[in-house]
Amino acid sequence: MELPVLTVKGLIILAIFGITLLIATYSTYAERKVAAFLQDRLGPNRAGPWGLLQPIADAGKMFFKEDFIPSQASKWLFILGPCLAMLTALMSSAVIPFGDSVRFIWDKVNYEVAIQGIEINIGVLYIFGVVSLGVYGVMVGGWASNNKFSLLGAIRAASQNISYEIALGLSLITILMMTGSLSLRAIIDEQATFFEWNIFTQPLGFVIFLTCSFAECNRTPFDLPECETELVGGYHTEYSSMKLGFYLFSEYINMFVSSAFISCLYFGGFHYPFINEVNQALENSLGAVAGHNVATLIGVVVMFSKIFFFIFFFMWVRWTLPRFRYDQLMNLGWKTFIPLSILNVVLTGAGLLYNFKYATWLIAIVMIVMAVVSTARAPKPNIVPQRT
Amino acid sequence: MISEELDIAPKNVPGNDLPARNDNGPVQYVNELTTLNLGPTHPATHGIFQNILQMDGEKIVSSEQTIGYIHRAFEKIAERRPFYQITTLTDRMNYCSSPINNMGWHMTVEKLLGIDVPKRAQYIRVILMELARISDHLICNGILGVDAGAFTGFLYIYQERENIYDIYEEVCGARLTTNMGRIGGMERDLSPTAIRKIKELLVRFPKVLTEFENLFNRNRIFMDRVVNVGGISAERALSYGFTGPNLRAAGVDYDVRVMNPYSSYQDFEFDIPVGQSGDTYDRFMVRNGEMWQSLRIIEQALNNLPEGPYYADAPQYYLPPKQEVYKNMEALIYHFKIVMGEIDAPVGEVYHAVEGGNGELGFYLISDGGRTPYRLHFRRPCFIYYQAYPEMCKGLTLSDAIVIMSSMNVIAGELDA
Amino acid sequence: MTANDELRLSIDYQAMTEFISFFKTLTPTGYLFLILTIITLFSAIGVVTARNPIYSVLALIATFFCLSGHYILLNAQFLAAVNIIVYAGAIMVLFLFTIMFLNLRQDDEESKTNLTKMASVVVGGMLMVMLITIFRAKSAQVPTYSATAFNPKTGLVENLGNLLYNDYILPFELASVLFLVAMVGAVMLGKREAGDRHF
Amino acid sequence: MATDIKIVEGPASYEGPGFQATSFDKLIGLARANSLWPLPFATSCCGIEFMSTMASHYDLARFGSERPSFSPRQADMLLVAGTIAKKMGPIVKQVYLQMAEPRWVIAIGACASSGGIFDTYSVLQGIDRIIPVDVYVPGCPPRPEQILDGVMQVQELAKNESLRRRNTEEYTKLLNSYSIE
Amino acid sequence: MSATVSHNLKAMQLTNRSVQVSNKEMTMAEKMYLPAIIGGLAITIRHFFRKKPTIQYPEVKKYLGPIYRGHHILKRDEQGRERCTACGLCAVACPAEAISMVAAERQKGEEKLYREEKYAAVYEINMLRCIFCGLCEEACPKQAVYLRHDQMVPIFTERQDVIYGKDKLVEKMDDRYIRVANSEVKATPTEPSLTRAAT
Amino acid sequence: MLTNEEVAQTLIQQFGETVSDFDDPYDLLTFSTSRDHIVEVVQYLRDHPVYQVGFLTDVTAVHYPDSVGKEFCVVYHMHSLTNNFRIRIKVYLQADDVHIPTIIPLFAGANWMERETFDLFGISFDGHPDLRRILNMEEMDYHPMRKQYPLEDETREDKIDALFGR
Repeated sequence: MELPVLTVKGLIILAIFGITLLIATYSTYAERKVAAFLQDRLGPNRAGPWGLLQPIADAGKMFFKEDFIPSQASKWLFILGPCLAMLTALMSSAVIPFGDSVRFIWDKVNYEVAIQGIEINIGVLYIFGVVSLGVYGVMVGGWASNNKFSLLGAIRAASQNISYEIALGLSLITILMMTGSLSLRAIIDEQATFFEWNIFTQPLGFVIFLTCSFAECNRTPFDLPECETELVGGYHTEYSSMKLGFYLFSEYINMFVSSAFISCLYFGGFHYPFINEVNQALENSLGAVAGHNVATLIGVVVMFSKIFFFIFFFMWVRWTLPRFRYDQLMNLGWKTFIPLSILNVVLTGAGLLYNFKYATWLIAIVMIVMAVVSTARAPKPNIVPQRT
Repeated sequence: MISEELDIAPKNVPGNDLPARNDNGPVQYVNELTTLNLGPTHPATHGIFQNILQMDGEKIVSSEQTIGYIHRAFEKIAERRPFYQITTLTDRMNYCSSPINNMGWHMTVEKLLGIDVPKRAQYIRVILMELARISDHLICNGILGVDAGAFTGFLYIYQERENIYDIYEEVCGARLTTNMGRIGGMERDLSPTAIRKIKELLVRFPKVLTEFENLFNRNRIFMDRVVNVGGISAERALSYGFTGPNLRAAGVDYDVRVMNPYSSYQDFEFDIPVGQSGDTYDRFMVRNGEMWQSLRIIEQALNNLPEGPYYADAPQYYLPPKQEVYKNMEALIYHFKIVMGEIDAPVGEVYHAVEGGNGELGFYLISDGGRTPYRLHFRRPCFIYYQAYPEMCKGLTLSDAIVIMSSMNVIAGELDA
Repeated sequence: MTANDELRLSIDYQAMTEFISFFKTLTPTGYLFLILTIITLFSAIGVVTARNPIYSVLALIATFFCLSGHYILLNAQFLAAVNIIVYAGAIMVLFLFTIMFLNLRQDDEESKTNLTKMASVVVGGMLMVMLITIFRAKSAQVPTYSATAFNPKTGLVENLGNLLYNDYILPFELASVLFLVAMVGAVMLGKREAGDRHF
Repeated sequence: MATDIKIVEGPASYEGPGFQATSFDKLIGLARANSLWPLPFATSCCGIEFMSTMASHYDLARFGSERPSFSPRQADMLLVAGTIAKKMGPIVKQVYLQMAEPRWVIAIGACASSGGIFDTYSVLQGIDRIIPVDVYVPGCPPRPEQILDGVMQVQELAKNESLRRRNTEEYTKLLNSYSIE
Repeated sequence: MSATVSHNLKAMQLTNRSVQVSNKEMTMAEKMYLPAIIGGLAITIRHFFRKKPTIQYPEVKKYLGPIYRGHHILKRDEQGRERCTACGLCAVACPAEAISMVAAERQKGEEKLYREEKYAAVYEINMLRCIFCGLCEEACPKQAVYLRHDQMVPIFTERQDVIYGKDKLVEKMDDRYIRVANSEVKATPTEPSLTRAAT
Repeated sequence: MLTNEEVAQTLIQQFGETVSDFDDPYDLLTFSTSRDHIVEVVQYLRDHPVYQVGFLTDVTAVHYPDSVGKEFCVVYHMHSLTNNFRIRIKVYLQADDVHIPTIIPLFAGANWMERETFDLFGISFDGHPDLRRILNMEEMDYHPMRKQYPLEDETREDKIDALFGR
């Protein structure tokens, strides 16, 4: 690689890293604001205008809070836990394509650099691998605390993550089958036209994937590892100061990465309807280089708005639904999602054989019909004795 | 917190000779069972009580309860206070529904003294008691949602509790510990503002409650959490002395308001919601149903609110108006006597029960004719039915134990007295 | 200074220059390889020597990581990813899970007797000798890197898939049947009788 | 929002063209003040009023302290709300000891502050007998407004406190008077 | 001995008013989670855009109602004389025993200060003991002690400050307390509308 | 509906001398029995086919330090849900011999009520499986609800007892 490419690449990587951190930081703020607004409250509004400095205040406080290591804890692992959580969380955004590419001319040579940390042809697997490592932070931290609640949280996290990884992977395989590539960029390019977005070809896969990513991020309704009302703080019960901050932070980074991943896999990444026309028009009016860059910028904005929507969706769900119980969670994962996603794989395969992309709608339609019929046939529930 | 570190809570009297920081609570396995200390400062023990759970993985094998963490000696204080001051104690017993306790106490004393309360006061009492029941059930069901992981529904209905507080404020001048009503009637009439606010509530609350029910009632995640969790048969429930919504959830339609109507409850038309098997879902649904019924009662009482005085014609027991105290020597004497507690209480013993937020709230009062009760015993429904908790959560998981606890609506103030 | 000494010095010097020049010949990849190897060896030794099983498992995970690094260096990206996903991400999590649950944290295992120690030394030593002999004997046959014959797509998914499903379809399917059998067996073993204690 | 709310002012600083210098202590104090995570130690009636404070109408979140940390390690202020019986006393102390510095204590309501109406053999006559209390909130129970006042008072304390308060001699002396090492 | 109640529980229908309210059978649609989840999301998102009931407390203060039981005040009469005659009824009526007072005889020349012949030389309320039940206000025959509806007791940082003496309790002449229960009641600064019978 | 007289008559017929002091203050049938017969009486009432007094409302005690030989009175409130009929049973005990058999085998809910009575009054319920203090601390060495013990905490600082006859 030549120097200019390396420089631009470096800049892009720095930008992605910075943006990841920034978004994670402000996700904490957004979480509090969204929660407040969903709950008819106002949320933080004293620290800075509209409370915008709230995350900074939190960080400032946490940095200077007493760093506490329980005397019975195993010290190194206790420190290693949050480090691992943060590390794995930060690693995963490396392969996500946030936009098309930047073109520039240097020394009269045309260059084109993709807006992506690293382009590897197994991007999906990379993310998968890193995500599967994410549980170590929680496990090690929870175990090292030497607290029963932490241990329970760690154990729950471990089993939950392993279980849901399977369904996650299986629902992803359908997309890989349709694309024939493990590269995220290829998957995105496959979805260039609006009705080929995978959400339209893989509705069931999307629902399973979404649910599983909730579970992988330990978000309600799957927040069993840290559920406050049962396990006090779960795996991070004994953590204080910035170590706790790392754990909380890594959760938000994971959420960001999951949202980005979902947007890439099912919502066409940086694509939007009529993208080709727009690109063409821009290149015609502004020239190949500038026009392309502007088009890329629009794509990046689109990508981020998709990501923000999913981050919002994560929060929206969190503040709406109750959480599962441990055994129900396992049943859902093993007895519902895995068979369903296998069925999904089979149907997709059959669809591919006959060149019919929308085969999985079959399951969805059957389910909807069944639901409607059963609701219609069910006796009217005699629940609420209405006031006269 | 880190409650496990309190496995063996320091037992000595608080003072300066406490053991120093005690961080060693290594995970101990006895026969592969884990001892998990739930409480006394666990976030899900509303108020303070401790459950030492023997866990096999996530399953509860057995549990042992410790209570008394906020024992405040109500019964002993009651022996030192004149009758009218005991109202302030009853406030703090089931603090989620203080007016019911207040009124129950007033009715007990009225029974002892033989005062007939005018119809208007009775209706006002009914309205306030039903408001209190609503606010009590709101807390219980909302918290059940919180403990199941859904915080938001709780905050939606909590706003209505805030509105009920507004009504209390208009009636008695306080929010939670109301000290509402007096022996012989009410301390003041319902003000027009109060009536307006109640009417507003009657319009607004059904919408909010419907919304809350839509959030929870038929949501499978919630139903899975609560259906067939912590069930208790009607037989066991009766043997354990269950009353109130928890007993009705088990299918027994015992309601003091219907069986022994007090304060004109016989005038109102309402149903008794019952459940099937006494599980958490039944308790939840029965409480929801009772809120609807309470609304019905309030509506009826408000529409048929009779005219007339709001206090009994019993000058020796009921404080005269302040103007009278100035002008009238007799009134002044009564005023002093009442405030000093020197009312001529007859010798006797009374048991009076009202349907509290949690069940039959009984007052067993023995008077020896003095200025204070000779003995006053509160039959606190919480205290009696909470002992069934180990039986109810045996064999279930930690998560179940927590929703069962919140669905039982154990209120520490009432539990420990 | 005797001649002997001088000789020894010169040898030392020679060895050192050789050593340094060896480093000079290394490409960045070579350095990466060296570093990875050293970490691999150390963490592998850590697996065996750590007294706390948790540390042992963590060291094993580090070893897997380094191995995946090696795979990447060999252009076998798919294998690297799968190694991490399957071994580090799932199997080791289960190991850790079990250890945590059994709480083997205290050094309460009875110390090994001298006999076992000796036996392990003997067995380990024999294994090492065997491996060394094999490498020495077959060293001629190890294919060496040749720029012309190198296909940059060798380790990639497509080729792997082609190999597995064309050339090695039978062993592949047999292996999957084996796994299925193992899984059924595990389920049978793990299935609890009625009235047995729960997880 | 239609109403003008008071946004926290920046710390006193020396401003010049292009730079703003302020004491680091002040800055961290400000951060702490706006991120006070409460540990609600709610035992009885006052706990219900604390719920009101957290709920929509009063919304403690506006001050950045809506995240209740039920683990004492993570909490910044201990809100003792409700009667503390003598049986409970050692546990309150234990929780206080488990909290990480800096920590503040608010005694909410008459019972926690002084025993209130319960002058009985079983009730601790004020938690300041076992742990140092920073703010007392009167009322039985206090209104949410008063609890908010208490929280704001702790914010003031946090703002004006030196970063190294826990290393000072006075603080050690205070803790020693409660026989806390 | 068995602990069961012997009588038949099917006969435990005690009244004819019971209504079965819980239905635990789920329809297929309910079993699929999604309808209820979507319904729940719809409810919460509707609240997202709703007007918030939050009171911005330090800036906006809620009107607490005309009879709210807040800060204590010792009223003066229209000529500015203290109304309290130190009869002690309030102290007797106080369930928390928070009020203490020392009575004194009014001296010649103090008629401008005290309305009655006896007055409270010391009148102290322990604000941390007080439970704001309003019984003192009700007990006072001279309408001297009131609980203000427009002001609450401030918070304390020192335990020494909590006992309020007359300096803090007695009404300031430039800040007379008026309680208006509702618009029909005539109230003057000196005769706040009465505790009872006013509404 | 059951009447007090009817039930009283039945009880006298069944138990003769061992039940006494029939009264109905505020329409609540009250009678006394001795501790040797309390279990019998309660069980009879519970299992009676018509009365079905199958609900134990409350168990508590009263301390009468001045009535010699009858210092303690254990009071049972029972309730027949089917007939909506309440009964109060009293058992008087001597100060130097405060033992009474437990009724936990009849009503599971009696457990804590008896523990509470033990805690506050020091009445021993023989046969109780777990007769420990329930509300107070284990270390407490007296039973606080007895009349001779003070209510107040002796360590308080901010109250003056001399005032107003306190």
